[in-house]
Amino acid sequence: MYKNMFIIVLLAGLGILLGSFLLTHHANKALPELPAYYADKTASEVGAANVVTAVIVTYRGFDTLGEVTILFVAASLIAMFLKTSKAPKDRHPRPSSVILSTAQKLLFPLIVLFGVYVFTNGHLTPGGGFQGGAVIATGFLLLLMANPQAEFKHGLLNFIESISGTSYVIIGILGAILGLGFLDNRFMSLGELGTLFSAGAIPVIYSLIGLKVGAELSNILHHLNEVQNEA
Amino acid sequence: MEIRMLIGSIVTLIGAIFIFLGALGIVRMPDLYNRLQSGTKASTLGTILSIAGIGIINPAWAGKAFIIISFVMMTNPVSSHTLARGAHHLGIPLSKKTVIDKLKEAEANEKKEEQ
Amino acid sequence: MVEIILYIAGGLILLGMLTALWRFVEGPSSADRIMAFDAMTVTSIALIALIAFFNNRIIYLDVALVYGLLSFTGVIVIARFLEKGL
Amino acid sequence: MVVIILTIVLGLVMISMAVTALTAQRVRAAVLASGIVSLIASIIYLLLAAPDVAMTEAAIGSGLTTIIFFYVLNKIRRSDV
Repeated sequence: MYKNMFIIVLLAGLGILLGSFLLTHHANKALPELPAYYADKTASEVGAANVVTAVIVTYRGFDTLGEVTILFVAASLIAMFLKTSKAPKDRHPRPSSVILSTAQKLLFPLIVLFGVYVFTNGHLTPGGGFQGGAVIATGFLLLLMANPQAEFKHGLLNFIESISGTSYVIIGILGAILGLGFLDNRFMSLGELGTLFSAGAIPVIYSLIGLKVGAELSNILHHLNEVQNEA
Repeated sequence: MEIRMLIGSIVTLIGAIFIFLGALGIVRMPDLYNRLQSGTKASTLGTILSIAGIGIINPAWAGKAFIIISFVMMTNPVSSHTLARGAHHLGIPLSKKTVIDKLKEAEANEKKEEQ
Repeated sequence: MVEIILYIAGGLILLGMLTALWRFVEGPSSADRIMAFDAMTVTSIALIALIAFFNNRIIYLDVALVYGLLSFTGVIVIARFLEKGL
Repeated sequence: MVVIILTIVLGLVMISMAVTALTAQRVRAAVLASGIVSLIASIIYLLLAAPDVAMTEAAIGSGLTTIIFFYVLNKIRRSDV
């Protein structure tokens, strides 16, 4: 009883607070100080047409490094936990139909190509490394759907993942040595605003992140696929 | 100029009507397989026409619109085929008015050949 | 004139999405729900294209591109889950 | 005005789908409902002029999360799945 009364009073108070906020709120059209700085200076300082990409990769580059590390730790933990369980190898999933396997042959290169487009054009259009990596992983998922017992080359995936992760950090250190600070993109030429080869090191960094995320997510999907039991 | 934009908007409107009719079919049809029929065919055609209309209105967007159309045409039939096959294997009943079930016959034939 | 026709089209598309949602809530089996989900995703591609037109930004079409290429894998996974082929 | 109406309709659908995801009897229906929440969230992000976030939501929230959920559901195969 008292608990319900408490909840009702709490909700009413919250409603009055939010309602008074909504009634007295006036939209402020002018940008605050920090977003105004980003909107004005991105094109001249970093050379990227997409402001969000410039913020993610350059101004807040350290944050992105942390995100990549989190994903790496998650992938490693999943691999560790799923490797220890002795899964029965002789499972018999229902084979896929002819239409699905034909469509997989047709669509797999297209999906991987689209993923590459997403992460190489990250500084021009929406998208970037994480989205492109997820698209590539979806392509590998389609491969697993058409043939559930397909085997990826784990060595190759791990190689791509570790090489791209290491090069990402090396490029960051190069920025610290040749440019102004860690993950600075201006040690390569900025180029012309709006073209593919512009914005210094941003396309390179985003390509590396895309390859790393794609390899990690594909590895996770393959590990999940390996431990499926026969129902 | 004006004529082209008018044509494009009418194409988009036809596509939207197809989408709405497809959604109506999803609600009204008697069993799952008929619903899949209307839900996939009509929705795919409606989406294709809508995006083609946008591409006609804005010729600079025609390239990207064409890519989206080709993707939708390639992917959507595959997913609905797989869903229909899975539902048939799951044993979801057909409506009482259905007269022919080729997939059942084919599976029975396969079983006979295995034995 | 053109904008009025496109507003009507957008309203019809939104109505179609809501109608498909009714099947999602009602749907007797899981396959019905998945089909409604698929129809809503495909319909949302058209809605995204209209939003891109009204905002006059071509880059919004990239989101529609992602939906056009990726929405079907989810449906395939769930269908394979239903037919025990995962 | 149109944007406000569209946002309100989509937001109501989103809230009702979130409640469905919480109260659904079977886990599959809950996962699919959360997929619809992601789908509508991405449209609303697009209405708020944030295509980057919308793309992330489309690729990860609506695509990969649902897929990984179903892989795990296939692994457990309890009775109420």
